[in-house]
Amino acid sequence: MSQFPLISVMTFLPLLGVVLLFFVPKQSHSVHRMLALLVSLVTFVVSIPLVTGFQSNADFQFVEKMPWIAAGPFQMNYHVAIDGISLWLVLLTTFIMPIAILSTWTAVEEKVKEYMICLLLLEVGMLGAFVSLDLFLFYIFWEVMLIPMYFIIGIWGGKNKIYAAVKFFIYTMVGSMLMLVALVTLYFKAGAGDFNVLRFYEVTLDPATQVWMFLAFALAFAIKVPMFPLHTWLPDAHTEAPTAGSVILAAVLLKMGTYGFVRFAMPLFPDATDKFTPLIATLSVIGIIYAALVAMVQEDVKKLVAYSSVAHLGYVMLGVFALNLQGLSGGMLQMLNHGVSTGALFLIVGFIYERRHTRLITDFGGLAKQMPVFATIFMIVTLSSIGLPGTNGFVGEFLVLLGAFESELRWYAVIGTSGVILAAVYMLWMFQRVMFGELTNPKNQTLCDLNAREVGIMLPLLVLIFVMGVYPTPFIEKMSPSLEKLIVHVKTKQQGAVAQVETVPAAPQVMPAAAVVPAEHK
Amino acid sequence: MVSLHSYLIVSAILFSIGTIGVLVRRNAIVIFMCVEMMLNAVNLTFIALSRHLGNIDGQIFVFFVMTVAAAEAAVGLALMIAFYKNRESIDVEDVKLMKL
Amino acid sequence: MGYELFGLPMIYYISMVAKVLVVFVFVLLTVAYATYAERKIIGHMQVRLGPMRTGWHGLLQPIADGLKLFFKEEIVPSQADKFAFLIAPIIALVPAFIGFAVIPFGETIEVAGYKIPLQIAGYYDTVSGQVVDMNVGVLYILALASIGVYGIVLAGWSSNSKYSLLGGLRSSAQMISYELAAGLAIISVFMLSESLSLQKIVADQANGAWYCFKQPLAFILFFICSLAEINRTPFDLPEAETELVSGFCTEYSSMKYAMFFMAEYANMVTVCAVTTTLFLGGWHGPAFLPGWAWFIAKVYFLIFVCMWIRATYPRYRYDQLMRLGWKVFLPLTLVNIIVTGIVVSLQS
Amino acid sequence: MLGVYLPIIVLVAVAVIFGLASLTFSSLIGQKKPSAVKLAPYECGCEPVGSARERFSVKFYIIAMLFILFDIEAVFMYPWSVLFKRLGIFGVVEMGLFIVILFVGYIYVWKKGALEWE
Amino acid sequence: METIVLPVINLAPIMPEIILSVFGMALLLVNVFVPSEQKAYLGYLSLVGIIAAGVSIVGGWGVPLDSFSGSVVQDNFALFFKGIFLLSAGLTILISDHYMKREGCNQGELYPLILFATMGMMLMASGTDLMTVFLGLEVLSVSLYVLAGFNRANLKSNEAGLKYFLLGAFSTGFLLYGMALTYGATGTTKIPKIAEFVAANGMVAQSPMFYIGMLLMASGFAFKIAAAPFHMWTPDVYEGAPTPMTAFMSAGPKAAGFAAFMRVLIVAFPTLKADWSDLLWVLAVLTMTIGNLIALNQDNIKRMLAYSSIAHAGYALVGFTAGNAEGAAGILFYMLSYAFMNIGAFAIIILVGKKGEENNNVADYAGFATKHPVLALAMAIFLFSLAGMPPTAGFIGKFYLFSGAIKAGYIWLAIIGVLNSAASVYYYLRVMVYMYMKNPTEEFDWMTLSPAVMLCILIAVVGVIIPGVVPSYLLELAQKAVLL
Repeated sequence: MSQFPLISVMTFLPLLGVVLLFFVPKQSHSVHRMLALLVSLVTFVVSIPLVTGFQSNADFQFVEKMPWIAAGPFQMNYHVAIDGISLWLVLLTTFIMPIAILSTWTAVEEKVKEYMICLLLLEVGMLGAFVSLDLFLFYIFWEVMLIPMYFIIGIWGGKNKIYAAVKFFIYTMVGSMLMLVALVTLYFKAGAGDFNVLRFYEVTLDPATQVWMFLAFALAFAIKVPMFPLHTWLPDAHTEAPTAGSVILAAVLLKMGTYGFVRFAMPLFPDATDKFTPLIATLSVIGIIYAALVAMVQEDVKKLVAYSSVAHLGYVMLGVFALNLQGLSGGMLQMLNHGVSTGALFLIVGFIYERRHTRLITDFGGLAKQMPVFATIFMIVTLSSIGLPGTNGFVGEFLVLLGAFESELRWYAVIGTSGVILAAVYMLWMFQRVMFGELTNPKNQTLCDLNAREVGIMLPLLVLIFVMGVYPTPFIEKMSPSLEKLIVHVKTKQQGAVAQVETVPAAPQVMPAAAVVPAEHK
Repeated sequence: MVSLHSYLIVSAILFSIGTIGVLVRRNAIVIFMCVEMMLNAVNLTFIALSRHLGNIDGQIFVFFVMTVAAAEAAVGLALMIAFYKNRESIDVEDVKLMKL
Repeated sequence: MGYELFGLPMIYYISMVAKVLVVFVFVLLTVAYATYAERKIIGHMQVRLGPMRTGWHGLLQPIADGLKLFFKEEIVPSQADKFAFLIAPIIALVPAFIGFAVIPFGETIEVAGYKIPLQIAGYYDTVSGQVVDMNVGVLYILALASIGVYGIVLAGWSSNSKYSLLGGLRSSAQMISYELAAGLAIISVFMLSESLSLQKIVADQANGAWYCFKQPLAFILFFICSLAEINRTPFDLPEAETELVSGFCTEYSSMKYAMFFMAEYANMVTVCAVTTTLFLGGWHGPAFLPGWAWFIAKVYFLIFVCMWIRATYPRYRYDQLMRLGWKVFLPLTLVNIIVTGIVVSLQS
Repeated sequence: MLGVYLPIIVLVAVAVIFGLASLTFSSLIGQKKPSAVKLAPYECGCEPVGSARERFSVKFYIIAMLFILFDIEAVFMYPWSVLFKRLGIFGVVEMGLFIVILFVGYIYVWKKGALEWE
Repeated sequence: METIVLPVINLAPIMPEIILSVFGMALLLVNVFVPSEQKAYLGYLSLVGIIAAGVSIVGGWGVPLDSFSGSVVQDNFALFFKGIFLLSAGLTILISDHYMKREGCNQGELYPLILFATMGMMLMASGTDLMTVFLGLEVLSVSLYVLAGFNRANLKSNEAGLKYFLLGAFSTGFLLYGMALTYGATGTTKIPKIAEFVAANGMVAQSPMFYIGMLLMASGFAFKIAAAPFHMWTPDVYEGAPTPMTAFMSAGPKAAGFAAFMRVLIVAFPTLKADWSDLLWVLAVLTMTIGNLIALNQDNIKRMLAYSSIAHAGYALVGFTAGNAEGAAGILFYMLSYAFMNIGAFAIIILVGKKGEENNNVADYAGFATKHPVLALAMAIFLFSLAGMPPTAGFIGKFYLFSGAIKAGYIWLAIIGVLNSAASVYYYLRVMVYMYMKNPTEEFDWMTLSPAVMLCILIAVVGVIIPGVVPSYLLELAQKAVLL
């Protein structure tokens, strides 16, 4: 514990920004913006040593643990650490934040101070949720995220902002409240101790209990992902949120759901995971196809992108529940990819919306002539989103489908593949309708191309799109050990449970088999 | 001698009459009188039980109940007067400024 | 006399009925002649003769008055609440008469070997060899006084006349105010007697000094408050002719009207009897006269005092009256209790 | 019990019978010539104005409330007065406190003007 | 003539009650002797009384005492609740002056009444005799009847007072009848002795009289804590009463009701836990659900908070149903934090109102955040705490309550609870929607930021946030204070 509390510093740095912002007078908008940007950049810089100092093994690193609440039967710790699973998500968060802040540099004119405070608070919540190893702490951060996001959508959103904000809040709240019940139940089942998730990993619950608790956890996460049919809040929230909100929502918040599955739902309730894998895979595939179909008929660019998110996250879920290394790492990678490319897409939508104050596809057409730089960037991002080889999207989707194909989810993978084609259809069709063709609408003829700030925002994302597409190894390398450990853990417990149910002599046979699993991948 | 049960039954009947009165009457003062009747039914119960058990606590309780009833009566009357002054009525049907 | 009913000998029942009738007739006669006496006494004090025509020195005057009232027309105002209007005089009258039940008016006498205490609500318990009376006799009297108020309020309210209503209200406000002071004043008596039983109080005074000497303040307060409570002059505001016609009984006529008057005089008798019992040693007195004679003498003396006061003092104004009750008598009674408490506990 | 209360009941009966009898008797023998004016409420010979069942001064309510409260306090003093010698000095102190508290209320009421009649 | 030997009387357990009574009476007297322009000092004086009482309870912590032959006790349970009562009374006094001045009410009697009510609550918490509990309850109730109708010129206040009085007196009848029957069945009014009797006599003691007594008592208490289906009085009374009194009623007396209810059920009827747990289960579900559902479509913010307060009683009943230490500690903690957050919210409602026109409609808050960002932030914090969002005291409280239920195996109850709590978010958010997301229709220029009210809000914010982030200390206290 004597080491530098890097994670805490990173997590709570934005809070410092919030405090500073409080003291800045209300009118000095540019100061607010600069300060927020600065803080988020510093946070990003602080988070870089996490990558450089990260040992590529399955252990939790940069651990910080100290007692927090101790009363009655409860013992909660401030326990944070990262492993391969959370590392990249943390990085993604710190990376996206400055971009998000920049994205609404000029779009948000009112209540800039409050806006920046909300963004920074949101960052605290997200980072905290990713690094928490104490379930209670995780829950707190999980809920804390809700509040600033609610305000971001509700105050700075579009026409229908209130409906969207409330819907977002209540959906998430219902899920998370049930998770809380399950969490406490789990705590009492586990016996005296603390809320350390690693401790809960070791608890063996009877399958019936697992089913209920898994359902409660899964509901919370599935709403966040969002999985079909719980996704209805997402298009509303995305459409109404300001660009930065959409970007963060797509890039980070949705990952919270999938991350939850990987970190909590699956390892905690392995038997239930086993039991529900077909259901979740079915829902994921339905999500992929359904969202793609719905996206195809959208009039609104932003809504289209929102539905594409639903489809993308379907892949992630499919990969995660394939429960093998390819699938999982594909899923994890796809999370990052989705963060980058969908984030970028939302930024792009934001750019044209700022110029034209409309997002209807029919209002555009032929923009490519007027805005060549924009068109190029848009093209690259679209291709990345479709998953063209050479871009990041490809690697993720490929691994996911590969993993799913190798697992028992083969047929789901087959159907899911069709989603790739559909994605190409609706994305490209949209791109074509917006960028090519006749420049008919007179309003579009005066549009100016991206300015330096906007290009500057997009550049890092474009770089990442290619880097991750061409050389994903460092990403996968760092996460693999943790994922392997996870797979072993889940599978062992699943089989252990089976062994317990079956005859006793079967147990010794299972143990070496479990030990072999990581060896295969080495 | 009159048995404990008779007392209890009488007080239960009184209590019920009071309760029903509160529920069906409309005049605030009558309602309050019904409440007082309930309290007195309770007092009767206490006295009867106290006598039956040979334990003085019940009688002491009655003292307090009476005191409290008096205080309630004073406050209640004051409230009713205040209400009447503003509204020219003490019908509880008129206590309806704040309905859903 | 060997028969028993509910555990009591027959002679108990016979003596009880006898006592009830004797006392009732006695009170009735006293009431009747108190009216006569009042007119006569005040008349003489004001250097006139008072009633002289009916009988020798007008001795038959009360009977003539009574007969006259019997023959008067009964008027029930058209807007009156008939039932309440009718019941009000009875409610006023009955408590006035039954207060006497707990007052011991003489020593225990012996008839055919059975001891009979001269107190209606009392009997001689052969097992314990003691006179048993109501152990909360004073509370009984206070309770009756409270019931009497209802008669007056009802009379005032049911008549549907403004004078009646105001008279009734004033009268009840006055009565309850002074009832309070009276009730508090006698607490110091109980502190000495350690009992609420009137037998016990009388016995206690026989052994020591009368309470009017031990508790002069309480005595004076109680007597004055009692006068006010029964609307005697100088506190007869409710019937103040100059202000409210006849107060609560403005609309009453005939026997109903008479009953309010009877109630008032009966109350006076009761009050004087209670004062006698509580402060003047009850029926005790030097042995040359029997106890009941002493009792009657003391009561009649107090009744005379009442009339004397009426002849002497002017009537109070209503605000003065209420102020006197609440601002003077009430704190005085409380102070008296505390002082008595301190003195008594210092003595022991 | 019975020995004490039975006579009271008898006395009540006698008093009630006396009252009812004289009422009945007088209403039987008294003359009856009612007229509208005779049955109207008395108002010094003028035509009665309005109903008598109207509001009257709030003072009366206040007196009634004060009576209830002080009377109930008196209720506590009665049992005490019977026992106070046996309670010793403690009893006096207790009742002294009680009366002091009563006095606080009393002074409050006084200063608030509830005892004034104008 | 034998001398009566009196039990030794130790005044220490009722020291705070004595202090409050003395201050209350002193204030009454001071009130009639000082001219009306100096009456503001009464408020400060009453605060001194509250603080003095607060000081007197500190020393008693962890020192169990009883007095008056076991009629009152000083235990941690009582002391914790006393702290809550003093706190809510103190905060209420802080917000009263501003409101009463604005509405033109005579404040003279206000402070003594608050002190007396607080004294009654304390007696309820520390009473271990049904008589003491009853007396405390009535001292409280009678004061509250007056306080609810305190604004005499205001029709709504009249109605609130009258309604509260009639229904309150009615419920007292039930409570008393229950006490009488319990007394009859067990032969004592002392709460621990009732338990002893039941333990000694087993099933023999559990006559119908006994059960009916318990049931009637429970319904009487349920009325006082505004648990459905005995909640009907709450919305009207809360809406009509002067706002500071509404704040007070929702915080202090409710906690007092719980204190007495808990002591009676937990101490007197431990053997019947299965029975009353079932009863409370139903009560809790009804209370939460009805409170929340009706709150959903309230436009008047006071009324909305009234229904929400019903719902909150329901959450507390969840912890009570659990009947274990966590649940009980949860109630204690929750009542404390509820006092902070609710009075805080009402303080802001008071600031927003103006004379005669209280601006209680949710729509009146449109754009409030634009005009008064700090106050709006405070309001948001209170509302989030009421909704049970971390990191606020409201969340920790709810967490404890529901944890208690889960530990006791009432998982469904906890689930109904959390779902309710999720539903409740809707109407709290509604206020925030108006504050933050609508354009201002008013200038809010009539608002005067009275320092006392601001102080109250500040204390409330601190009281909501600090226990929400570092709740250990308070939870520890609550744990030590439970009766189980």
